[in-house]
Amino acid sequence: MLTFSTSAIANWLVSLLSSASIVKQAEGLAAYAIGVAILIMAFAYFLGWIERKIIAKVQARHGPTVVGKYGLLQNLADFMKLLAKSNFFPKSSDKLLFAVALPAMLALSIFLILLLPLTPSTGIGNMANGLLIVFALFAFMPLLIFINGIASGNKFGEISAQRSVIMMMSYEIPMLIVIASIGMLARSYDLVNIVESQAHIWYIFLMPLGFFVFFVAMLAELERSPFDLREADSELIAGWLTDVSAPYYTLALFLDYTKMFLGSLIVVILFFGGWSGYGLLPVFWLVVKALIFAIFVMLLRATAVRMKLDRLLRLGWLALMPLALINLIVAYLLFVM
Amino acid sequence: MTTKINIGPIHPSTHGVLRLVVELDGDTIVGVEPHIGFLHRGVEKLAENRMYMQNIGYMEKIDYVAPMAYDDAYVAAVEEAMGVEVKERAKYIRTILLELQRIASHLLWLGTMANDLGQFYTLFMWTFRDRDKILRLLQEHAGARMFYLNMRPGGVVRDLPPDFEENTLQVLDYIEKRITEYEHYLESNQVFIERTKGIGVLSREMAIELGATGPVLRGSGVNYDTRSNKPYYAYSELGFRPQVMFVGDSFARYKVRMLEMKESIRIIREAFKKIPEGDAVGMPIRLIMPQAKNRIVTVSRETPRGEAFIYMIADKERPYRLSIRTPSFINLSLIDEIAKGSRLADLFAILGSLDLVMADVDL
Amino acid sequence: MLIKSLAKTAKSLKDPRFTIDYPNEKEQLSDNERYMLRLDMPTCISCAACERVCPNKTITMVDTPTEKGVKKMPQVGIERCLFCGLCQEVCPTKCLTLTKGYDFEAYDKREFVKRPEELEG
Amino acid sequence: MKIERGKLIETLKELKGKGYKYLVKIAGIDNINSISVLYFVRDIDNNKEEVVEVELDPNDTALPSVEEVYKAADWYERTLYEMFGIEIKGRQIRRLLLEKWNGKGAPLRKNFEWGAPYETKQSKKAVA
Repeated sequence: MLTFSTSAIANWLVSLLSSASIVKQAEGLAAYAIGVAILIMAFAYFLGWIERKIIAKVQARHGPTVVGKYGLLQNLADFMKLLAKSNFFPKSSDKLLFAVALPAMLALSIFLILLLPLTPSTGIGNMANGLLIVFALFAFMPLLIFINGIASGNKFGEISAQRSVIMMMSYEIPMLIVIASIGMLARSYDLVNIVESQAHIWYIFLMPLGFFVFFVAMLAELERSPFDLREADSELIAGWLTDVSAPYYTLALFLDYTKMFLGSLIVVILFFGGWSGYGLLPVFWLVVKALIFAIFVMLLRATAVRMKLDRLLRLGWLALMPLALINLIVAYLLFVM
Repeated sequence: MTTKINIGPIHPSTHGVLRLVVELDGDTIVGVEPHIGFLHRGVEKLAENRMYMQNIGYMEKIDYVAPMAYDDAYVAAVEEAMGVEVKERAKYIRTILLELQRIASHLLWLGTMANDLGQFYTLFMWTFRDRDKILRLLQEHAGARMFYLNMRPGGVVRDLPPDFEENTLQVLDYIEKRITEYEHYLESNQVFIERTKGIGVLSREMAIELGATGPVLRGSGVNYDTRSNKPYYAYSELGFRPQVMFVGDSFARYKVRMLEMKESIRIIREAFKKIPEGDAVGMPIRLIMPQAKNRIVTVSRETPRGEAFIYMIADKERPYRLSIRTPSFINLSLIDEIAKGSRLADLFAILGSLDLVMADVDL
Repeated sequence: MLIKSLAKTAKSLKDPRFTIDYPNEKEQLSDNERYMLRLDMPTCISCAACERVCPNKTITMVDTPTEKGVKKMPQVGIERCLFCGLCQEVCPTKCLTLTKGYDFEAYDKREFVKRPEELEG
Repeated sequence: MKIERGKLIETLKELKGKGYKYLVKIAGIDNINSISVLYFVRDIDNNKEEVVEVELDPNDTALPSVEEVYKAADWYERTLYEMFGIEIKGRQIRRLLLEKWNGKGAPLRKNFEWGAPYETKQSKKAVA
């Protein structure tokens, strides 16, 4: 089912891409993909290091110090150690799905980053319905977590999978309403247009309510505290990752930071004016903004107490939903009419 | 249809080797069955085979978060068996040290409770840092970080170091500031309030019926504290007031411990004002193969986790029978009663609020 | 709201670190610390008081060649030691003491059984 | 207060009616010729304590369960059962501390034989 849906989407995308105008040559595409891959790897790696250091600093600790200068190579050492271990699937797991779900998630998030416009002229996502496609694909993430959790054949994984779906119900719809209001303001679903329409004023100043709703939903999507219910380490051990063995766990860690990069990129593109900034390369501004956002999320992780599932559902339907609607109506009345 | 899940013995928030078999109906807990004994060392039997002073090292290991409390409880039992009076200055010193130990233990609990609620170790590290300052003071006096062995029948192993008072008062000022800060930190967090208020309610009647002790009992509105009901050492002179909350939920238990820390700080300050001069050093080791005066001894002491009750039958060289009632043991047996009907995520808030030490449970 | 706590977290970024960089820095210890045992062989009178008082049967008296012939001296199995310091208190000549040296390690468990000669100095 | 085995429940009920609502501990003691079981009960409001002692023959150690009077007795009775081998009548009892223990006898009785060290899989391998 999984392979079917991804291939269907791929076909759809290819047909979309053929109509896209910017990237025509396959060579350019490959070069771009490699560049973005390096960016993702570097960002994910340093984000891991930064998170360790920042949380250590908040907690009055040192963090990694031994491997490399300032412990810069500590993550590399950890990756090496984890990769050196054997990979196995538990007896009770559905081996095929369990083997596929996590790499699929990683592939999906990398693909989503490729879709985003990192500078005005690059990006495959320079197409009429870029925003919708990104979020249509993004909605597969909780589903893949669900598949992984169920396939692991572990009760904690199962609970985590259930939570994943319930959480999705609570935040997905308010998030889509906010996206609709963004599309309304920019009068386009093209990501490049959205960024360019923020040249004078960022959307966060036009729609603070919408940003709040989107931010909460994004935290839930990224499994960041206080909405890390799926991975809840003090409750479910590691949730859907409980039965994952070491090499796959490296994937999961990498996925965590890739998703973080993806999430901060989306937030920056939609609310903080994307690559707009003075001097320097556009990509630089984009990455710096994403980094600041990521550090904020890390501080939040060090602070927040995990929310309960029923509370999150109530928050989603009784707070985020009305807020998103109010935001839509206010934005329409103030800026569109 | 219900499912059973196994929480522990290896799990991030059971604080040791506790296994809970939780029966779930959806996300609601139907029943919790604790399985304990992974850390059972047979302290009672060990004690029967060792001489009085040899036991003291084992007693400390009953509760490794507040070792001095058991150190003291056991030595008090030996004292009563021998008919030895505690020296006046030693009484004050013991009060000060025990209250410092209580603050240290409660600080550790505060961090782990925040951790159980899903905070990423931040408060844990902060309270650890503050606890370390207290351990530093105790280390200065006793010569070890955790297992002090500083109680001797009739007194303590050595008098307080010369700059102890000054240092302690400094640390207390620091900690008082910090505790208030942490209180604001947690209570300004809406999610923390939601996750503790009204969760795991234990009514007054049930608390008495099920034999809860310590902050759990006081959180349910029972005004019973060994320090005030059966005063020992200098507590009655220092005007100790037990801290009671009346709601009986996780938040009340949290609040009781926070108030207790403040009360402890007050008591220590008071004790430094009233501490008499004189000798505080207890008997040296080799004198203590006692000529038992009282054969049967019962001692109650308020450890940070609740009331430790020691029943000892003294023999010539070694205890004939040493029976210890540990507070965590009975507080853990409440879990089924408290957790029934709440959500799975609440179970950890409740476990955190009970302040369990598994070594204390298994004895 | 959460903002207050978040501000506190951000403020704590400037708090000094309390952990120490262990092998490079070491803790300051007071004089009555109880760690590694030390035996002063010339003053030991082989009374075996330490052996009797040891709660864990960590100390055993073994034959040791000294200048005045073979004598019984305490051998300590550090791996089972509680560091309770009872032996130190009970020693009549104060030849067995607990020192401040808290970092000792070995690759083999058997290396932790210290002969009287190893305990000296 | 020393009482007969048969009057245990009755006495405890009476005490509970008087206000001794809090069970502190049930402790067993092996006096070699007899085994006594002590019930420490407490009146929390008036700060009073009472001890009820039941003396048993070492070969006939059945006791009625007091769980119906004090709910807190549950875990104490279970430890009593496995540490002193005292049978508790009137309730299903399961081991608590030493769940998977295949030794013989009751550990806290004075005539308990320590026997050979408990064999684990590893120790068997090490021997072989």
